[in-house]
Amino acid sequence: MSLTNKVTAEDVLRISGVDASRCMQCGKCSGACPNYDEMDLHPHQFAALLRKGEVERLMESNALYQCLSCFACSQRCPRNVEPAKIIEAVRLTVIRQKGRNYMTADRLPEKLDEDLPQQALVSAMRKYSK
Amino acid sequence: MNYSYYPGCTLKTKAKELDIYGRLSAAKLGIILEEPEHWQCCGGVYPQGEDEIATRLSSIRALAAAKEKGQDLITLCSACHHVLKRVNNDMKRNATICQRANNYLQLDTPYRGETEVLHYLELLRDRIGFDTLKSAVVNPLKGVNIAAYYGCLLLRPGKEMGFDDPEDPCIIEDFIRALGATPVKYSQRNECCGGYLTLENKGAAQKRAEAILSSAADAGAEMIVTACPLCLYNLKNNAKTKIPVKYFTEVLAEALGVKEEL
Amino acid sequence: MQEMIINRLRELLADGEYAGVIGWAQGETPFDRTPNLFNAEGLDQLRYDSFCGSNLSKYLVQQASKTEKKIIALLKPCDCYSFNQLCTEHRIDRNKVYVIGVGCKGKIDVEKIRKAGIKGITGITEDGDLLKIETMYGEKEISRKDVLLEKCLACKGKEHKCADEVLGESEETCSGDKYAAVRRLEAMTAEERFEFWRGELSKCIRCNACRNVCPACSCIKCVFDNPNSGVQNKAAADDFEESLFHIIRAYHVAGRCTDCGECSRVCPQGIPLHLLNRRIIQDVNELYGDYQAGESIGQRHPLTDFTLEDEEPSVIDTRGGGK
Amino acid sequence: MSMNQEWTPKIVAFCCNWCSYAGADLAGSGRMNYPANVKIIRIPCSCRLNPMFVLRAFQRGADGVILCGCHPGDCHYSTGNYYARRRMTVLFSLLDYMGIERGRTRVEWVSAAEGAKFAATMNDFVKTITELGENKKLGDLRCKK
Amino acid sequence: MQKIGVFVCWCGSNIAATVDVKAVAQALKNEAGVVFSTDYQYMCSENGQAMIRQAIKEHQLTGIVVCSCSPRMHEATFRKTAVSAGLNPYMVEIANIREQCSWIHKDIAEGTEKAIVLARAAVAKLHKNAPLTAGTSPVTKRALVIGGGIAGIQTALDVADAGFEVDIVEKSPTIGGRMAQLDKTFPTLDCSACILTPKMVEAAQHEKINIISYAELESLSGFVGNFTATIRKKARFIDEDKCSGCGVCTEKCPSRKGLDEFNMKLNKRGAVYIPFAQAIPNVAVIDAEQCLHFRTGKCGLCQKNCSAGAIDFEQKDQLIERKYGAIVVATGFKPIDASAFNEYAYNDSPDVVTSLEFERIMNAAGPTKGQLIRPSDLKHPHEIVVIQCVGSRCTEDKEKGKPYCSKICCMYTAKHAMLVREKYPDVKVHVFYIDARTPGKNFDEFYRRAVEQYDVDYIKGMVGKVAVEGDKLHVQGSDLLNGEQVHINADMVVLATAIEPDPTARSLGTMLTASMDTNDFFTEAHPKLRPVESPPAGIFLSGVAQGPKDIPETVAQAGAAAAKVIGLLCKNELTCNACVAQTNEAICNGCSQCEKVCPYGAITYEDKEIRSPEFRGIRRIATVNEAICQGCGACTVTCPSGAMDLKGFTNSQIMSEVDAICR
Repeated sequence: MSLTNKVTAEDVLRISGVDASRCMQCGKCSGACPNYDEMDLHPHQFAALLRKGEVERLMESNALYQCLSCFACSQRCPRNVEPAKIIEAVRLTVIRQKGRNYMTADRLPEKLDEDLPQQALVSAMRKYSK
Repeated sequence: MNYSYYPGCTLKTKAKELDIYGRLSAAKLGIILEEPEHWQCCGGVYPQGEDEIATRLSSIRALAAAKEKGQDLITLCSACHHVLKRVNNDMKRNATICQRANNYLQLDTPYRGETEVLHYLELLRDRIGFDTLKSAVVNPLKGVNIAAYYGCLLLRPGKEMGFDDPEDPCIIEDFIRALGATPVKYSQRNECCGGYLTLENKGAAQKRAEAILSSAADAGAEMIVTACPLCLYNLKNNAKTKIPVKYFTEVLAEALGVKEEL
Repeated sequence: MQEMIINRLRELLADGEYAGVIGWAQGETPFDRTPNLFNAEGLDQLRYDSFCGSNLSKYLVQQASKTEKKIIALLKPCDCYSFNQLCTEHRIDRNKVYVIGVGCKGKIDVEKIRKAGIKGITGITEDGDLLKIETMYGEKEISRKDVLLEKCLACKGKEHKCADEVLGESEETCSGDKYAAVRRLEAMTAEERFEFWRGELSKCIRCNACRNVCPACSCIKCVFDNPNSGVQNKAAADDFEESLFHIIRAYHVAGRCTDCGECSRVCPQGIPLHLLNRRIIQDVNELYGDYQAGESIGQRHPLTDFTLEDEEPSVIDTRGGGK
Repeated sequence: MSMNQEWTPKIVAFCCNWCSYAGADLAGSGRMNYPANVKIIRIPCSCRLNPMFVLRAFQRGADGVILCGCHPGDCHYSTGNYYARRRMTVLFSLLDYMGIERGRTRVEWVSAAEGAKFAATMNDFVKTITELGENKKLGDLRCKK
Repeated sequence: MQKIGVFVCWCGSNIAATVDVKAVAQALKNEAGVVFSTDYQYMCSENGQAMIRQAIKEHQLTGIVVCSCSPRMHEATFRKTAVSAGLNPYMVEIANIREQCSWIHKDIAEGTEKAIVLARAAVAKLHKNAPLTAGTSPVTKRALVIGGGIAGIQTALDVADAGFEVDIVEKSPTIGGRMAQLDKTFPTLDCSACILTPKMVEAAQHEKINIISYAELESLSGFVGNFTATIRKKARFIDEDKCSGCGVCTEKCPSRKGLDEFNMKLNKRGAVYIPFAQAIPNVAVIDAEQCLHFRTGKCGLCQKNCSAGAIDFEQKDQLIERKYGAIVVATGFKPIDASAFNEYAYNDSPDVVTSLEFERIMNAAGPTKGQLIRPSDLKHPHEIVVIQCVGSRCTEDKEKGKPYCSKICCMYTAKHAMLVREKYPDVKVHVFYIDARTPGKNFDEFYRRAVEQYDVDYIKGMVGKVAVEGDKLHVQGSDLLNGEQVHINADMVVLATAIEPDPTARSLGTMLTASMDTNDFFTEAHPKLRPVESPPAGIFLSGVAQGPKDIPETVAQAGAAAAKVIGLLCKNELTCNACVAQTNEAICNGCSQCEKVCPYGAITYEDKEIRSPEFRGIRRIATVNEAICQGCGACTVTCPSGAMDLKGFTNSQIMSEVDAICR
């Protein structure tokens, strides 16, 4: 997949409003993550790779769509780094690019069931597509 | 006492119980909830990106409408509360977001986060008081062991939500106690149920839901109450362990003697 | 009233226990009453009427220390505040003064009558709330409350805060908000305020009347007369110094000024000097809690006091008022 | 001696000996730049600042006067800065009332460890005064014109 | 008219690089009163000083201005130079053209112009200077040590051994402090009580040491050499002189609800108790909140059973006022409250304990008599997890935790792990750590021993959640080295909590006017060169009150503080500040305003006979006690008549500086 505009670490930092340099790599975020096993990259790696400028690796990560947005990582971070915001910012940079919507409306019907609340649909569309 | 009330989409459709029992109970407690004529969906997810302005606007309109009426804004759905509360914080504290949003909205007077967003539970705790609530109970739920499920959105990030101690909350337990029931504490009450993944990775959602329900069951819970429609859905449908999961407003209505069968 | 006072003073002075009485005598012009030290013989000359606006407390600073005997002072309710303040500052020995509180229903400002267009005044008689004024052009009438001294409009009450005995009745003559004039100035822009004060202070002729009458200005030697103070100047050395004089004077009496209004009353140029002091009083009350200088003896004034939670000076930037 | 004859503000900074003067020294040893218009006068404590000195400075052509002292609670003499705080509040308010630009006077608490704060404060103060322009009012409160 | 010499220092290139020193010297020649002006490479050097001395003599100078570094650096040097040439030391003024000029400006024209202005201001001030002589004040030869932990005990012993009286004020009923609560000490594993209690006894028996236990400093006035302290000795309801420490009362007491502070509240104690067996003084204390006599008016069993008749229910707090020459702050620390960290289930399970609680559990005199058992069910644990850095190294904008490293946790955690493995080889110990910080003599060897010899499982990473599941503690954390999330079902969890200054430190700091940092640690007078002194003269720092440190560091610092105290108390008198306030009696009104703002009570009033043009006769006049006045100048501004002035910083001196700067 080729990118028209290269996304830089600065873009992600700006969108997230996070200061990744504060991270001391203690791993408490990843220790707190309830969906750790489903993710290929983990919260502390988002801070670490961002520091190294390896945004592309983050953008290609499946973790973007496995994050539960539960904020446990942000809440428990002793240094106020807020990994959840980094993950969200990377996800945004991905879906803002052409053809990189993760989910489209036509894929939805197959996933629905009777009781599913609107909230699930609305949030899925907002999280995974433009 | 009159308050603005933001029900949100889900409460109009799949989570009618949360809404209706909330209104019935409020009426019983002498609280008038005024639903604004035009409100739009909050989006269900707080836009964490600092440059996301458009997705904040619907929340700001609701907040500004409450400001016009000079009222606090009451929410019921955890997700709506999370979104409105945090967007409101942005309008208070983040000058760039505030200015850019106001540029879009062109309100008569710019909105700067003046409205106070209160969750229904906060209304009960901070404005009405659990003691007053206790004295209004007509059907005490004696002997029922109820576990509170907080989930993520009400509690975190703790500094922004200001709802309760995010690691050791007690508001729903106090609420349960006020209704005459016995609260059951268990370790997973503030851990995520995985609801957002129910579409994408049902397996993960099932794993999380089961972890929560089995922990509650081990602790002796006979019922779980929650404030979040998605959590309710997930805990009900995605766990092997089965314990009744209800909206907190339903047990509230029951205790206050205003519950009608829907 | 005057008769009653003189009769009582005759009794008190009869046995020689007191060195004399500080009171008012007829001044150079018909409606001028000037401070005077009376003995028993001179009591006929004592005047007490609606023209005795001046504050006698400052005269006690010198008189009371001159003799071993006690001295009698006639003080109106407002004069008592200055008296107490001077006692607090050890400028008057309270034990050496016998204070007779004299009743006061507000004193008359003859200038105000003239300003109302009544000229050629030859006599003034009072009829309740009405003044009957004989002039060379016939008798005129004017309401008493319209011609009260400026300071009476900021009357602090009818109570004598230090009297050993009280003669006569008093009335409070306060009219509304005493900070109204201060607030009007505050509501102006900085430029307008500057122009206002420049206009007023440029009238100053450095006659020192304000300083000489002010009960708070009781220094043995004024800083403006002291070559070591760094601000000494008999006559202004440059144009800034007149205003400097008034700023420093206002600041020097800050916390000690009882708001007696004598400065403005005696100013021959009619500069509203009391508006400087009153602004400081307003500030001090707002920022540090209510305080009335001279309310009692032994008070600690706000500028010699503090709390850990006091506002920072930058509070002025954000406080209402100044624009 | 200045390179050109453009107006630059004259700033007098009164610094207490124990905290702020030391803070200014620290700014110096840390090579933290602030404009040369700022001239420091050392006083033992912020409570030594007589309002007359402030007025004198303005009278003699200063464009801004700033007082720096120990943070409240840290005064070397325990209580000096508390008195200074009240005195300057009342003085600044009076000057404001007389129509003098508010920005010309300032109080800032700078500890001996806050070299960076000292430099930042001076930079900011000079900026404020430069924006306000020349002090005409206090030097020019002409009484006979 | 003064004859002034100006000496412009290059300070090598420090000044000369951005200030044209020759131009400054030249410009100053034109100032009124300046009869000599020169420049030199290093004015503070012996040659530079010789040049000053010579110029003073040759030109009969009455005063000198040295344009050089900050007066805080070399004012004292040049004053001495002046004295050696026969000048009064206060006829020296420094123009600070280094810190406040050359170092902050880059443009040489700008720097030179400013240097000239600063020099002119110094000359202008010097014109108004007058020779001053400093008075002296006597030194009270007694020290007050606040805090009776190892820091306070060591300082007291060292000062007392030098022959000076020392009072130790300790807020709890016994001295000993935190060290008394420790089981073993790292890295030697010697028993804490075994090395501490002899010191406690030594302090108690020392004829120069007076221990005032169960007491706190109430107020302090005065200044270096002359402090007056008021100490509140709290009522312990026991006559200390009569009590023999037999402990019968503690056994008879029917109340068993009080929480044992010494054992970190892990067990209960009676309302009358002796904190621990080796307590000093070995005297009981009554906790009035728990005591049935105080709560109900009944009981009194202790009184009936005390053969010494030491129980005194009527005892009241006692105020002791005493003078001291020096004060040592040794207030120590406490572990932070772990209840804010419920992600580790500290509030949810009694089996989650802090390290100090664990210390008591491991101690033979502790609540479990040294048996490693779980507080919840008294069962032997098989798997223990230690979490390091709990509340340490958090950013300041975090709602909980401390920004600093608490320094001792890595080592005591290794100690705990080792002790457990040594005594109970069946128990698995996992330690979650971020970094193992072991910079100390034999520290890293100690830590490695825990890993290699005792097979302690060190996991690099932090715990995200401890969940109480049945009778197990489910620990979920990161293993960063293996890139996985680990799950351990532990029986006990130990939190290596951060330490923080004792809660009394902040108010004490305010009382002493000793500066503190944002974390409430006392600040040193200089971080490198005066590490055991607080900025106000006569206040010294000992132990963790100044910052986290271990026992040997604490003892070393305690000794250093003692050396400073001894150096002070050795002197018979201290030279006072020469720059004190002075009344111009001719114009003093005696109005009493200056007295109100004097922080030292240095001003009194007398009736004096005055003969001046304005007044003849007897008048009330302010008088300044020069030994007490510290020269702040608060009085001078309050004085309405300007009668009060401050020597060395007179109104006219400061005004002259203002004029020169604004010229």
